[in-house]
Amino acid sequence: MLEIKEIEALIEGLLFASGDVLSLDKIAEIVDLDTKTTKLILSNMIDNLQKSKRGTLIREINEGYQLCTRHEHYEYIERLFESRQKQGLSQAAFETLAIIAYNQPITRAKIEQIRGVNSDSSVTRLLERNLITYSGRLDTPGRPMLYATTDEFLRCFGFKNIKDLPFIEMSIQAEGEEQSEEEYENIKFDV
Amino acid sequence: MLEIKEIEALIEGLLFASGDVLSLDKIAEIVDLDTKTTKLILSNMIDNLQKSKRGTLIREINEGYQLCTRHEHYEYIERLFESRQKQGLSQAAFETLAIIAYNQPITRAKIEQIRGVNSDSSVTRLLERNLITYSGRLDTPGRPMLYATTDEFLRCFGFKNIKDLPFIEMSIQAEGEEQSEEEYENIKFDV
Amino acid sequence: MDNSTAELYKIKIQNFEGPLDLLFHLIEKSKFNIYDIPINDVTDQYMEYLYVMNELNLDIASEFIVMAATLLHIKSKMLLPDKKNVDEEEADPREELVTRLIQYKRFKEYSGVLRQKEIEWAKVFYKFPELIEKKKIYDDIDITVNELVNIYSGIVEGNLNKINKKTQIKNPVIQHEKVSLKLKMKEIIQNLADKMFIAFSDMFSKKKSTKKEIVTGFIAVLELARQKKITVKQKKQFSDILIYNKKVK
Repeated sequence: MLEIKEIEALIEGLLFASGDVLSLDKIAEIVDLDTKTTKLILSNMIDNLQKSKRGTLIREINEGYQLCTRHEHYEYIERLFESRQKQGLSQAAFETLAIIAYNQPITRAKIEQIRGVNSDSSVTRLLERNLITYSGRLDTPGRPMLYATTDEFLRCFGFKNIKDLPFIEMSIQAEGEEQSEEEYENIKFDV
Repeated sequence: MLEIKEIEALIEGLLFASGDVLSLDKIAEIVDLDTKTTKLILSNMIDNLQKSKRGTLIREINEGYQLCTRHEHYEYIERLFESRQKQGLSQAAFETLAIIAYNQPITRAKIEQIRGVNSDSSVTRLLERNLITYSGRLDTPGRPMLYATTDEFLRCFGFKNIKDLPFIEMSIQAEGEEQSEEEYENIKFDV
Repeated sequence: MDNSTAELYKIKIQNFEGPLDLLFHLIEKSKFNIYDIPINDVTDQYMEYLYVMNELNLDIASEFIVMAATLLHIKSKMLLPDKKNVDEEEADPREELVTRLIQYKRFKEYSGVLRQKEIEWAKVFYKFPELIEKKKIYDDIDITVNELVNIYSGIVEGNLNKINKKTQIKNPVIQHEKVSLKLKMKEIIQNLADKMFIAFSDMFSKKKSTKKEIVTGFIAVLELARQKKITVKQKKQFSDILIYNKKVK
């Protein structure tokens, strides 16, 4: 049995060598502790790294962990790399992604219904970027495919898991004067 | 101008993101300090990491620097790179194994002759799984390789040595007459 | 074009994501109350927009036409209330449209949130995994000693039966093709691992290689080129083919 500081160092080494997201289960297995304890240690490490003046942070992504650099070093680190040409997503793709993220799993038909337009090309683009994936079929006639977001989505958008998606208290700007107080209170956008 | 702790964090971030050896010049350029000062900071970081209970170390390599894991974590980190092979052995592989076990050492050509089909992929699989091994060459034209079972084979079947292999009551000469006398002597179907 | 169509022309430049996007724009522009949309005005504006699109010979997506029909339907319903239900509290014919508009608006806002988050998290770097060869761990083999013995007895017996009783000669073993496409492809990749390029002619020893092997090799080269794993160059017709490692520029 290792000391706690030793375990922390070991976990850091594991995350470093892995480079990728490492599942909590795998870490727990290697350090030979139960997942609950391991999770506790990792939470503690996340906090300490966040507070510390250190070069890396630990991110939690869907029951896994990954080392990454700090936002504030972006401009410096960027200079190490030739411009990363990353093609951005179109407005249509962002809308489609938002609909999938907040309603997963969801069918193409439903996406189309919410957006009011055919969204096939956006769905294809998001699949290509590995931001969404197939996640089974709906048990209705035709058994349509369902789509859900991926871990890559969580990574790219900085979420720990799907529950981490921000909730917006939105009030639709209904600027017409006819708007009554009462009506305002009825506007709730629960996700 | 950044504070020293900030610079250290930044350098760590740079080394992390780079993944590779980063030259002193490049680091100095990015943190915007002269190389002498940068080198001093790095020497200090190397010492501190060495002394600390941390997961990574900085190595100096030919006027450059690289982050790496600690020696003492080797056995743990190694386990990250293990992949468990679920795939069992095929009937063809078992046949090949049985033939090798009862006729070792034996050439591929002979195995093929006994099985009646090309057995190269089975032999490869068995070599991969360390159930058989090369055991010299036959002193005939072409000097074909010979195969024999391994200690791992003995372990799998709980044998002490190859003589533990059950005797088969069957004395046959399954080969055609094209077989030369000499070759016949090499074929032992009964042990 | 009069002034209003000219103005609409400008709007179309904005490239709406769909009919809901356009409707929302019209409502916001005129500061209409979304819960009490003046359906006549909105429908007129919407139709005018489609009209201009048409005038400009722009492709109008079918969804825009469907929405136009929906708007006209709502308009007619509002003009001619259902007489049967006059006493009861009648459902507002606009209700469904309003629900859809609000739902759409919500996701449009969420898409903005995601956009922000992406910008923020694009500023973080990760490290590539260490290139350590995977060590394979095998489960124990699932066969007993008896089974192994039986397999062997089976083979031996089978071979005995194959021996022609009269001549005592075993039926000849069929010679199988020893060069598989897959193996050849693997071989080429392995050969290229530490080289910039190899010549096609160097892939085969002139004495030992059979025609079949050379043909298989050629097909392997074509297949790898198709998979973009190698690049192939030939200076002129019938000259040697050079096979380049894709990783080397």
